[in-house]
Amino acid sequence: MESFSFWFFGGCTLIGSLLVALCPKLVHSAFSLVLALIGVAGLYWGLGADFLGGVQLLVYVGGITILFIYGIMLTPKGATKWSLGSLLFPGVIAVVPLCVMLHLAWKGLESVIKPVDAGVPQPTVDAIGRGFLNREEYLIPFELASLVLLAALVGSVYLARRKKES
Amino acid sequence: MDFFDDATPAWYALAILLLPAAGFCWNAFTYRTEFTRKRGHIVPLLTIGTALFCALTIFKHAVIDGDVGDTPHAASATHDAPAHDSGGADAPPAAGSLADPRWSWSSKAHGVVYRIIDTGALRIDAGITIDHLTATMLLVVTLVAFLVHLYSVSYMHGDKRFSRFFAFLQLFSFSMLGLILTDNLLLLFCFWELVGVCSYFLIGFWFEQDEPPKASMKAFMTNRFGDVGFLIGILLVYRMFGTTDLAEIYAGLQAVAEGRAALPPLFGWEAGTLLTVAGLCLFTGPMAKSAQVPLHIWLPDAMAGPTPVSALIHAATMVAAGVYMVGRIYFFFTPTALAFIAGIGTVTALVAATIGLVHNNIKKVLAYSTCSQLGYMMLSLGVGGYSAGLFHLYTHAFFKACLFLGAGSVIHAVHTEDMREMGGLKSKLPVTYRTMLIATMALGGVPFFSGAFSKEMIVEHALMWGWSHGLAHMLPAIVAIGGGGLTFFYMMRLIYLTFYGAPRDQHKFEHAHESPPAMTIPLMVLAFLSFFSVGWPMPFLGGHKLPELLAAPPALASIALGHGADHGHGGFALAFGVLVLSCLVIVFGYRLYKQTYKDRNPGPEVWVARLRPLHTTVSNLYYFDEFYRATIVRFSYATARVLALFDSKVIDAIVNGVGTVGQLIAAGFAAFDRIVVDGLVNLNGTVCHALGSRLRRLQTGNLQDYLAFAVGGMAFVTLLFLFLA
Amino acid sequence: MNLQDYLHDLSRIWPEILLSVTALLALVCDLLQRGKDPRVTGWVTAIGVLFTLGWICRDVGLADGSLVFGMIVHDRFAMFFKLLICAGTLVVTLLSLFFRGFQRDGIGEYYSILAIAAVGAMFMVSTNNLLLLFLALETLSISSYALAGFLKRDARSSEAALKYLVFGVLASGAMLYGFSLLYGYAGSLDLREIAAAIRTHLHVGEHGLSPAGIGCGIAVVLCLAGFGYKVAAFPFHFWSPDVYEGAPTPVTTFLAVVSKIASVGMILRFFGGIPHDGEGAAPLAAVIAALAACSMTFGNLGALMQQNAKRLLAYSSIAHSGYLLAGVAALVAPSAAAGLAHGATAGEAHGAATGLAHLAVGGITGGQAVAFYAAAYLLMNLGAFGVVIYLSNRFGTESIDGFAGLGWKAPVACGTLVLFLLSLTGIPPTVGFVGKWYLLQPIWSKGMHWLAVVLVLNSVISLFYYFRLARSLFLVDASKALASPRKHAFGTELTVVAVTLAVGVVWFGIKFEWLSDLVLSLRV
Amino acid sequence: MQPLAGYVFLGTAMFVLGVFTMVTRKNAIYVLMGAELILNAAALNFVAFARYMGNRLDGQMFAIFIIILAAAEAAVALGIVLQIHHHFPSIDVSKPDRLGD
Amino acid sequence: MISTIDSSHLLSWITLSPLLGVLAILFTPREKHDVIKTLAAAFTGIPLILAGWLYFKFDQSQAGYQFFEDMSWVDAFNIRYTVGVDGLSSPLVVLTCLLMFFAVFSSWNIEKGVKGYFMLLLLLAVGINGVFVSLDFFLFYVYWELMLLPMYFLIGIWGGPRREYAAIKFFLYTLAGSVLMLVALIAMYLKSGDVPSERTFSLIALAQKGQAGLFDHGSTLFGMELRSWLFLFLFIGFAIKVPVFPFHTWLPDAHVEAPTAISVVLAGILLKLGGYGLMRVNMTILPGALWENGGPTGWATALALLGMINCVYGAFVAMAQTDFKKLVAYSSVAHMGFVLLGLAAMNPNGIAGANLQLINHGTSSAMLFLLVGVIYDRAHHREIGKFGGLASHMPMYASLAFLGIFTSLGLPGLAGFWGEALSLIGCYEVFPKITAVSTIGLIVTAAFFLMTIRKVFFGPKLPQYAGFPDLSLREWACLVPFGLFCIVLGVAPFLLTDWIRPSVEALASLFGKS
Repeated sequence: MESFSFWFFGGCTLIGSLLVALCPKLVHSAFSLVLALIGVAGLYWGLGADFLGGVQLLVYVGGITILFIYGIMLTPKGATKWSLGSLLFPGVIAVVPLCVMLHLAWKGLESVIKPVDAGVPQPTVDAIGRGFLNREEYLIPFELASLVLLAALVGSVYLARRKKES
Repeated sequence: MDFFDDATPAWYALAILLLPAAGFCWNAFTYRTEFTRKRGHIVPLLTIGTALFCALTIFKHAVIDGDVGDTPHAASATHDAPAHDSGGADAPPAAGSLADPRWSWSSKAHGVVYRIIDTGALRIDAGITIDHLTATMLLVVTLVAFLVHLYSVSYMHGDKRFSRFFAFLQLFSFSMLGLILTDNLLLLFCFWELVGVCSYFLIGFWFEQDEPPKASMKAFMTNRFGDVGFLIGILLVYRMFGTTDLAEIYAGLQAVAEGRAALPPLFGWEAGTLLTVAGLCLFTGPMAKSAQVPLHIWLPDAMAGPTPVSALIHAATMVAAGVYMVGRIYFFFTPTALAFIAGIGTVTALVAATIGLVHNNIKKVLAYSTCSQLGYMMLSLGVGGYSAGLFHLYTHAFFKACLFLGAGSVIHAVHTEDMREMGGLKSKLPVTYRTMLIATMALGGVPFFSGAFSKEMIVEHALMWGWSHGLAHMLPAIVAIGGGGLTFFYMMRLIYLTFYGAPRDQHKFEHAHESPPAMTIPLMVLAFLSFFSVGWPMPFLGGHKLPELLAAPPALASIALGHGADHGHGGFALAFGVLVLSCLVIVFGYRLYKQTYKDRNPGPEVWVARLRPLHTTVSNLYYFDEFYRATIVRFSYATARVLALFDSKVIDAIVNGVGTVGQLIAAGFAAFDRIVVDGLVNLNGTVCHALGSRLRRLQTGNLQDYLAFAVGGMAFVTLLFLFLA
Repeated sequence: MNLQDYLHDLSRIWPEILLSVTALLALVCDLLQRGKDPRVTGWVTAIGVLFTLGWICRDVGLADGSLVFGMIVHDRFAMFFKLLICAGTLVVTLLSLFFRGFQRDGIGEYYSILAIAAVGAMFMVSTNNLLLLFLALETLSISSYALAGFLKRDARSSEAALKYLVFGVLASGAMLYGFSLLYGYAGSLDLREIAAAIRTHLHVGEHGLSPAGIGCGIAVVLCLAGFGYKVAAFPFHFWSPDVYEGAPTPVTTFLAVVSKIASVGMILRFFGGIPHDGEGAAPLAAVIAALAACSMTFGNLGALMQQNAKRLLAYSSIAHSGYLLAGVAALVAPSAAAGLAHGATAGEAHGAATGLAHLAVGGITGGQAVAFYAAAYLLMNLGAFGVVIYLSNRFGTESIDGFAGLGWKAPVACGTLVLFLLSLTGIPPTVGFVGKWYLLQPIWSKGMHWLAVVLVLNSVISLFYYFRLARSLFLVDASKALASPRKHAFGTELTVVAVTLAVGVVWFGIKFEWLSDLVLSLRV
Repeated sequence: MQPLAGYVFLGTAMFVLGVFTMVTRKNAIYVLMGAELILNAAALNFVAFARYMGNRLDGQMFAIFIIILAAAEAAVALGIVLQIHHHFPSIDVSKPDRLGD
Repeated sequence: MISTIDSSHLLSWITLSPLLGVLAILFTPREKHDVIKTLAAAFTGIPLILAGWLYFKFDQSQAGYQFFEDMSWVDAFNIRYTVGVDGLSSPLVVLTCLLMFFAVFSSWNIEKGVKGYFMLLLLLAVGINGVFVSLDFFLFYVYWELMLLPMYFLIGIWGGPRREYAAIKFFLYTLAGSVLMLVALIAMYLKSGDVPSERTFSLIALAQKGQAGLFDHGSTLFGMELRSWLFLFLFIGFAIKVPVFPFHTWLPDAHVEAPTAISVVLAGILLKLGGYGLMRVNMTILPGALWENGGPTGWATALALLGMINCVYGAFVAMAQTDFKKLVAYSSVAHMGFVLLGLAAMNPNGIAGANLQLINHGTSSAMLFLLVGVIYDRAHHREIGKFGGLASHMPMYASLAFLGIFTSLGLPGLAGFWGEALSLIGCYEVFPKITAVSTIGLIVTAAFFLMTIRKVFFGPKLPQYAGFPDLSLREWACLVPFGLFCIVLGVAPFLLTDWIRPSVEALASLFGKS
């Protein structure tokens, strides 16, 4: 079951990501992103992060994607020119070394990390909730996150606001 | 009380030295006052007159009275012979101690010392040395200087820089007297250069004209060449003996000669080479100052200065300073060095005399004559005729000064220096004519005139030297003898062209008139001195001739190298032979003159035509000037220009470029691009800017380029990491 | 949960709390007056920041190195950097208040976001937890994105914001990925353990690096991308000239000064645990040194031909990142003496190098030097930007050619600018020189001699463009000045700010003992 | 238990594709989507490592905060994109090039 | 090493009193030119008087530092405010005070930016004197750099047509040198002790440690040992100031473009800093780099060779110049070559000669620049070829010019001679061939100076210069003291050599041992 869910959601993620990168049409890419994000959520569940999977679905699929679709509406039709030739050079430049780097990084990590099978993961909601409010744990990040969101909110509102004065 | 028992002579000497300096200062600082501008000659005349008096006093006590009871300086404690007994010239030194047997008095022994510098290693205690040579030189210089001062009062009358002329004369007198009085080689060098500067300013006195500034610069530069050699010589001497004090150098060399010390090894040379090289380096100074070939070129040009200057500086005193200096450090010269000196003197005597034959400028003929006579002196010193050379200096000073002043008088009368525009002036300028004739006789070496004595001594020594050294070494003697004829010929030619025959420029002839007494009196005094010679045994010299008192020091360098003093006095027979020979030569010279100029059978033009190539060469002064111009001068200018270009284009650029790290990076960055090297500093086209602008191309403004760069950057850093790890 | 502990912990983060409250107050204030007069909001913020600054000054001595809230270190290092951040924010607030472009309604939010950014910056330098570190960094970043685009009417401001944002997202994404790998390597989010893991893995053995070492190094390289972006170091600096030029000048100041100093503090926190008993991470030090050298050279060369003063200062700040990173390299490098000691008297060196003695033995450390330089950088760069604001306010120009002859029209402000430039070049008697001198010591004593030479030669190159400014200001006759003064340009206020900073620059250039003692008490 | 390598491979792939998208696609929305892929790659790594190091919570917490920040970032990003769209009537990220040498 | 400790803070007063002048001028209204100039004169006059006091109180029999002051500055790094003078520095301090005073006077005709000008001039005085009196390397460096900024602006604002170029060139060159010095400074500091409390910047302590061989056995970097690196870095720092070929090209530009008074200061004092630094730092702290195993090392030979190049090359390049000021500038290059020769000799004669040359060049080149300034003020050009017959129009000017020129070409009896002669004598003992070649410089120097005299002063009167007035009283008063110095130091060089002898001997005693 675990194996199946990994392969299924992993496949969703991989295909979604590929399509995001390669789809010529923006709308298609956006929906591919949704697919990939759902895949990631599935992988989270497979990794025992049930709460996280939920958050991923809610925030990403439900929130961020909406934002993007809003953005897509700004785009004039046919504005996304795209051809393989124009992508090849920067793509190769960017991707190949990165692949090598990440491969090496993983090879190194593989030799170090000792997988510990701590059994089937337990539901995490409770622990996460406590963690957020525990002085010794994630209280400060939690509070700071609120500030970030406030700043982001205020900032985006300011930026998106049409000028009243003009 | 004996004059030389205490410090009194030092005060006299200081008076001699400093009075002219004070006169210079007076004239220099008051030159704006009415008094100095109009009567600028009074103070100088007073000072130089007083100096003359003091010099006479010293001369009287040192030479005439022989008040020399005081023990000499330095290592001469063993020596107690009275000065007069130093006797025959060039006597071989006593065996054993090589202390200088000659009498000398040093002010240091009496506490009159001026410590001019002391670095802990080099210490210069300036003192005053008086010996017979000094006393004689003092007298010559002060006397000629006084007469020239007097002469100039009239000659320079009305010149707008009248007072300044006297100021420089004073400064010159100061320097020249200092040169004579000092007992330190480095200080001698100082005064040496100072007289050069005075000469420079006096040659260039009429600087508005075209010629004098050039001539003055030429004089100074030529001398500078010699001086640098001199300086290197001093450096070598200091390196060898650790001192520049003449007495200490003497003592040092004495120790070497007596085998008590050894010279420091330098350059791996042995002592002989070292001493010879040092001696020759030192000699380059006199070579330039005394106008020896090939550094003689400045002297004829120096005639561009006022004539009294020519008389004082370029005939009587300064140019003779070289000879004096060689005499002063005579003990230092090795036989090789002396032979070189003799050679140079010979060449100079000959070359200058031949040029004198053809020149038409009255002063230049005299200048070449001076040159030639200085050659004689050097020749004499070189062949071991120490006293002969210095005595010739003494006699020459008077008759040559007389000739120059006479020439000045002529020029004053006819306002030209070209003898082709003169002629027949005998009647118009009787005093000048007569005095000049006497001086000519003296210069020509006509017996019983002063010049004859010194010249014959020279010839005698040259013959002796040639005899003892082999046939090839007879050349100096031959030149010395033959030169006498040439000298007499060209001098008679001068007299003829100036005073005899018909006036060739009627206008000038008519306006000519005899000079005022201020000019003629010095002429007469000098003429008297040209005739009256202390070459005779003089009663007031205790029955000695003056040259006998100018005894040579022990030839320390020769002794140190194992040579003895190898020639002695020639004896009466030789002297008589020489006298006869000289007379014959003079007669020959006179015949030649008479035939060519008086009888015009054949006239000079014919000779010129016959000897065309030779005449061309000689009248072009043997192309010395051209040679120097084509080599040294051109080379210097070319070097200067090339280096200046190099400096501005290359050094600047390289330093600017390399100085920034930019250059290094640029090599990699812009291998295919023009490498601009004018550096960081220039606003455009610097390496850094080239680099900078190349960097700017990265800063495209396109966001995605930046992103790609950043990703590439990560790869780059990774590579860097893998490489460095 | 013990309330006492809770209050204790809270009391340790009062500056952050005060600043957060300031941000909220500013927001409320802006809302209350419906965005009419942003200057009131600005002054409220300024007072809040000032208050915080005072609090930090009061608390510097209390820092005891304790851990509060499980992930915040309350030590002198944090307090020092908070001090710098707060002081920087205060000056930026003042500059914003006097900035001509901000003298219109509806930008009250600016101050609030500025304060939040400062809060993020403070957490950045005080945490030892990767999570909080990232969060704080993003707080600063996200706020900064918004700030950069605050001049909405100006297309260049928007462009700057976009470039800053996109570049930032990529760089911090890479960094985040690096974090995840490091989390894998260290098995912990604790910076000390991560540093220990880096030290262990990056130990160069006889056969070079192990695969784990290479992988770990690559993870660190990914992190460096993010750090490099934050401090604008080569090759992650490309955003900075454009953003500095486009962003409103006070924001540029904030980015160049506060954000950079906070990032440097963060980097010190991150790598500060690596050196231990004379050991370090040689390959990492080499990489950082190379980046430092490249940064200073690229920054300086790039600056040579700039026409815009802000852009010039941007390149200059790239170069200064290089200087700072050079200090970091010295911090990370294994000590040369330790290498020797391993051969000879390992025991002795070991004994001497532990504990408090590390100060006595090694002299000033790379971290301390960087901290000092950061302080110097704060003073001089704030000053330089302040005068640029002054000039653009008063004469309406930011181009160097436009500055021609203005030195004679505003001698005091321009004179202080020359002083700041002198300090940036590193010429005594200014604090910039002392900073360079501090930096050179550990660099040299760690055996990175070439870097020391590159650094000083770079300061020579930098002289050239800094003094292009001076040349333009003073070497051109006043009669040839193109710009004419404008009214209502806050000339006096800005001059006061500049002069104050200039006094600081000279004062700490001569009497730097106090600052020096403070820095030497930092445990990095 | 599924091997860790699989998750890391997925993370790597998402990261690389995200970078690829950001670097090559001109549309600002694409660029932001690429950014989301990158963030998700990191988050997936965190969660996977946490799971394989013994069901730890810190990795998940990190992932949660990544999501929060992604949201905040996206909000600001869209604000900025709106601005860009206003000034340069396009959301092509290569259009704004007024700044640059 | 320390002879007298001073409680009157004489050196501090000499150094820092111009700062009071800066403050005073700062608060003087811009338009009050006369007040500003008077203030400047006063605040350069005070140090001058104090320097006179220094001269009389200085014990010439002591080699150690006198008027020593020592105060703590930054304890953490053992940085101290330590000042003191010995025979090497005290003459230069006096020279500085003197020249600064006259620089103020010769700047009296400045009309543009008077306030700034005099403030910068006073600041410059602080920097220069500070370098000479500092006995703490850190302090030394601070003062060293303090000079740069005033100089930059003084050349850059008040200079000639290419002033900007010249100013930045000066600044860049000097900074490039001094940053390398900074590296060496730090390296020495770090090497001077194992723990911070033992480390020191004190030049005295560093000298003791260096002479004891502390820096002799350092690690090898890029194939060169630490000592050589230190020597090289310090040498470049000082060589640029001297300036030594090939770092000299800033000098003609800076000299030519600078206003007269600044040229005077530049040539008269700034160049001396290089020579002084070589003595005080390179030779004192790193004697082993110059003299090892009983003979001179390659560095010493290099020093002598560079000196030779300076002498000959500088003179030749000067010969090709057509700009009077540039000619004088290049002649400075040639003259400073003798300083290098003297220092390379490392014996009492050489070092004394170098010191004499520093002082003498300080007076003679200052005088020459003043002279060029005089004629430039009248003719507004400096082309040698365009002048002529000035000796007729301006006899007093010409006389003083001759004095200056002949001093400069090393005429015996004037100041210039002794420095050159002693340097040559000293160097000849160690490097005879190099010295012999260097004497070419003497000839060429004479040649170009005489050529200048001929072209500028001699020759027929030219109508365009007919109306030129002779020296004004102010010009006269500026020039005559220098002329007097040239003469006095020429006939009485013992005034200087006695003064410096103990210190020179102390320095020379570091070398020559086998």
